[in-house]
Amino acid sequence: MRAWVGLVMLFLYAPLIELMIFSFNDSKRNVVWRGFTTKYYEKALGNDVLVEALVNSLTIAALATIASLILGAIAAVMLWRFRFPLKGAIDGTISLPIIVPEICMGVAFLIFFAKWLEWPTDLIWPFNLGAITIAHITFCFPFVTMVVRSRLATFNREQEEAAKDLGAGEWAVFRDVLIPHMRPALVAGALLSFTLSLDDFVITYFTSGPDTITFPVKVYSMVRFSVTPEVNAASTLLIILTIVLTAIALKLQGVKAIAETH
Amino acid sequence: MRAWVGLVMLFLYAPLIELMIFSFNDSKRNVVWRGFTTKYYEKALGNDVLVEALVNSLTIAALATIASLILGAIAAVMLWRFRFPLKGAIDGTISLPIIVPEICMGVAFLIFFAKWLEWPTDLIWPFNLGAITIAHITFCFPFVTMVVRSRLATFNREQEEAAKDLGAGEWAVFRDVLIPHMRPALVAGALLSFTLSLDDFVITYFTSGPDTITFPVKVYSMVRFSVTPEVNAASTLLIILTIVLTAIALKLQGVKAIAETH
Amino acid sequence: MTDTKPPIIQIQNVSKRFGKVTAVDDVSLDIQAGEFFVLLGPSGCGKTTLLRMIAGFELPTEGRILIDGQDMTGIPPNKRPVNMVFQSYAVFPHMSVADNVAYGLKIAGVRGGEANDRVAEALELVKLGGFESRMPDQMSGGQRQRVALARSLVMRPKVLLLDEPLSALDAKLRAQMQFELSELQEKVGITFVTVTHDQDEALSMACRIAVINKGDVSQLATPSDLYEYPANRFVADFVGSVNIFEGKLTLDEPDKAAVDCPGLGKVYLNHGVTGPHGADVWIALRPEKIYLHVPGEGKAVRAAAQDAPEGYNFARGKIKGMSYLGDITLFEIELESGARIRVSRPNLSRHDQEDFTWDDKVSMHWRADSPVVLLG
Amino acid sequence: MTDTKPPIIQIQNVSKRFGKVTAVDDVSLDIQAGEFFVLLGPSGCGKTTLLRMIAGFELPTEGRILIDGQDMTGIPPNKRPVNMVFQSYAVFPHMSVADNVAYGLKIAGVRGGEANDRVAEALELVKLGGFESRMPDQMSGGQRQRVALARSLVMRPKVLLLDEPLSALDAKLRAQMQFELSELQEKVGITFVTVTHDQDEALSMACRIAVINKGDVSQLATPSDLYEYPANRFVADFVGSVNIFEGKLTLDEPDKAAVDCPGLGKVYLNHGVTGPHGADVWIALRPEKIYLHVPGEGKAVRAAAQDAPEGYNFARGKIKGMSYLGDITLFEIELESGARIRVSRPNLSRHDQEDFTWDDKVSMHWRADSPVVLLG
Repeated sequence: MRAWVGLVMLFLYAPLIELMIFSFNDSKRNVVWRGFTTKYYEKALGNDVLVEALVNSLTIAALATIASLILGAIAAVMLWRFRFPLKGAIDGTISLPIIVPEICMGVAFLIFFAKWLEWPTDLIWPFNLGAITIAHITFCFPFVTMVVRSRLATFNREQEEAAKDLGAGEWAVFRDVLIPHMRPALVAGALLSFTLSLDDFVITYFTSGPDTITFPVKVYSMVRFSVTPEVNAASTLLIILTIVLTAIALKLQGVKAIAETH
Repeated sequence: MRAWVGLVMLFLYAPLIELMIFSFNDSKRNVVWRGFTTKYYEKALGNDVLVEALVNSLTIAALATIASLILGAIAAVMLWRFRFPLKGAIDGTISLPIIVPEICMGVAFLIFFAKWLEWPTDLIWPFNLGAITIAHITFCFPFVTMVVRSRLATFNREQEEAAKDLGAGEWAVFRDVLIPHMRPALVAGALLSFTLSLDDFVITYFTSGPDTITFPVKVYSMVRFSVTPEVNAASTLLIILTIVLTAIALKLQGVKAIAETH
Repeated sequence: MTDTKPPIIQIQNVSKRFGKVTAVDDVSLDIQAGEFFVLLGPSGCGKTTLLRMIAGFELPTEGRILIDGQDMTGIPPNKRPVNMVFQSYAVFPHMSVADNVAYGLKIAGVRGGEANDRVAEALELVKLGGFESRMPDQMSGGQRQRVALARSLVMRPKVLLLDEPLSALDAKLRAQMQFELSELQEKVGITFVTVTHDQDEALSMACRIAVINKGDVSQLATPSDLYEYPANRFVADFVGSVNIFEGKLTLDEPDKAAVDCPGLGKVYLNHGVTGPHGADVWIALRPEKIYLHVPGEGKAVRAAAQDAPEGYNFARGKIKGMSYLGDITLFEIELESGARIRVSRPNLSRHDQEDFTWDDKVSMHWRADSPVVLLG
Repeated sequence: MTDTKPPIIQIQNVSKRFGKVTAVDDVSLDIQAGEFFVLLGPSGCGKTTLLRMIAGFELPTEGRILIDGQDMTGIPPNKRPVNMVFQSYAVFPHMSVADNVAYGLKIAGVRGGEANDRVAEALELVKLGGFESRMPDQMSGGQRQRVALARSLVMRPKVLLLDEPLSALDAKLRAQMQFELSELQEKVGITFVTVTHDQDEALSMACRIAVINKGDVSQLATPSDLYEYPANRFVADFVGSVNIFEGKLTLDEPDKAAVDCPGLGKVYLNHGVTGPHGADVWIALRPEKIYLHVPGEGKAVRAAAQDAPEGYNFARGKIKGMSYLGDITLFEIELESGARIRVSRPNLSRHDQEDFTWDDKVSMHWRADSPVVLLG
């Protein structure tokens, strides 16, 4: 039975393994192994459009991460700490962007930006990334909120009281006790947002203007044109980048915490 | 500050709210409200291709869910219970399909099915859904494994010993003690798989043949053609279906458990 | 504990309600400077709420609290001259021991040499010298508690509040810390106010104990007065082990009293009770104040007759349960009335515990100053 | 506990190693049919491993275990004529009380009227009649434990194994359950083997106790023998409170012995010790076997001289700590040698506890049959 399960898993992983291996294949076609080469990586990294797409992706991811972190952390602390009108409603709907199908999110943003706001598509860099960044914030910040909230749930309120008891005011409590407690969740939330933004295709595709491309969108258009080993190489780079970022998040917050977030 | 956060959130949710509201707008264009109607829902449900796509989506989701549930549960129990060679490696990589960017998964499957297996695209229904279903299993079963594992981590091994102590053999222990303990995780994992499969666009897009479409793919092609209120209606239907399924999962396993899975 | 100094803490008609639940009900208490004061009661009795109101974490619904003569109404926790040791210790996990202890000083603006000296002194006091750079997760529960103590003591508060300080420690460590806390309190001379549900802890550490029941002070007394002269059935039962029998007051003169208990027999006391004749009262009798005698009741009757009229302070029964605990043996005895009575007997010499066994018939007597008459 | 019947459990040279760690080290033990046997030891001493080997959840690395004369080697837990009550109770949360209790019968193929009767009988035994349809999450910890007991008792095992049965209960409930478990054992007549780290629990419930230390049996004896005649320092210290002083054996005849302890003074015993003359030994003296006398040492010397030569069994000191516990008072006394000794004194009458106070000079004596000489 174990062997059987092993075989099934191998089969499930086969496409990914094959994708990575054949990015090093010295052949234009993906089917037969012709020897090891890194030339398709050189080619990919020499592709100006691909590099521009990567820079765009990283820029969007960085901006979306910063905004998500701030918004998500504030939302988490407020939901944890305060009582206010509509709290129940906000609590229930804050994770909506995680649940809603991405195709629907994409359609919604397309209609919103193109039809409603008539958002200009001919802005100069980096302002042409605005619409995409806003869309990415929408689906990233609920993850930050979730990670930070689950961290806050483990906070011992007596620590806050101990700090006050020793003379600390509200701000000192926040700075000296609450922020240090939240730190691992903030780091994990940031890395999570960054990878989610970096990897997103559907929502980006619907919100990007005709001349604004990101790395996943570029890979998509390369595949539509022809499946070359260069696509394999670009995909492999993205996979490795994602895995490294996730591994760091895992290491920083422990396996359980990441399981709670993803 | 609360008001400010409220405004930001409203802005983030605006596209979704607008999408849903204007599916009831009695106007071909999405910009101005012309009165309430459900005619676009009637139109969407009368659209044979859209209905066929929905049937395809539900079929794929059902098949992928059953397979993921079996595979995922077996993997979870094995990883929890037994020691075997390469356990560490399998444990570390089993969640890879969750982490890998979907565009890369899509490319990998495209190369795998089209170039390597030369999977026939002209099979009759439901066999034409095979490639998509296999791809969906790949990204669904790790979620089932994760949910079931986190449930198993709360299992009190003394219950197993108590059953044995009372005369139960291995199979009786599994049936009478372990399965009842896993039940909520199995239900939640199944609902999660079903929604993930139902909502997937990227990977489906790359693995579907020219004549095989699913609901999200159909919505996508409708949007490419023209953004009509019919698209709004179809999207709203998909959102509601997803939210209902997620709400059931939440109710069955509690808020914390779902936070651990998503 | 002198009456010439004003009380360090005055609790005046304080009530606290959470919604419809009354946690503390019109309590008035004075705590003297320098005493080791204990709030004792079962869980949910309101004792922790009372402590938290002194610290300022809860606000009284009614009444007011004065610390060192100053009304604390409207003064937040960070401005009060008291410090608290929390039940979970609440040591800051991301700070070293020294940083934890220095935290209050840093907030107060005490820095440099003076801060270092005071931190070192506080750590010395709790026997944690040399642990300065240790992180809390490298310490045992007992050590973390010492950090919490040092962190509070370094502030030189007028009053130190302790919330169930020993409940998270194991039995051996708890006994040791009881001694150490008493010693520490004597050394620093700060008023300690401790909350506990453990009567042994309260009896062994306190100068005075307030027994709290359902938000109210049931009795306020020294440990020995509490044990020997409980004011009511709740205190008698909660503090120590006790046998309680219902009875009727048949005699009540200034120097003697008698109660007729259907369950136990006729009870004689060598002091008066201020109760109405014929009133329904309860007799409380501690297990260790009952003497067991081997069958043949002459001895028991004679012993009882030394300080009581014949026929009083004497009973017969049969041993139904025995619990040998080494230093003492507990007996559960069925009286002739069918009621059960618990008797404890010290095993002062090696063979004491062999004197009695299951199902033995025994007789008992007790001295005329042992029973307590309870009116409520 | 008769010697004519064969033992119900025979543990023969059993060792258990987990990797390099030896949890149980060559233990041999016989447990008699019908006795209440307790395995007592600190956490990690191997007592639970021993219990789990009897149940079959662990396999001995060496040696064998016989139950009712039958070798259990190779027999899995579900085929052994023993049942276990787990520390967490391990009640099945998705089954009603009746289904929990009926589970073993169902597996054994007992159904219908007989099963119902036996379930009802078992629930009656643990005082849970009427709780049949209750779900475990609607019950208190004490009630869940009763379900676990009933679930095992319904199987009518030859031996009932209990793993720390009372550790999850609060203090009052624990005391009550000690009585109830003893009563239950007597009623059903099944051999009980209980693991505990609580000496009071062991002393009060057991027929015999095996004290386990580091995987080995330190002493196997009845509760009173364990307390009065501990075999070594570990047992003396683990079971009850004790003062231990190092000394040299100066006299050892069949009917008397003497030990010179630098810390305590000269100790006289009215029985012989089988130790070499001049050997290094330890004297163990229980706190409750030391009598305190008010200053002026004549009384103490005279009391000691009743059964020991002059200059023996007598010491002077100063009260350094006091712990009033109501029925007894604990004293910590600094001897003239600088060593500390713990003395407990029952408060048999109301004013006993007023006799002594902090920093009083006191003298002490003890009887010649109180000290125990320990060779290891």
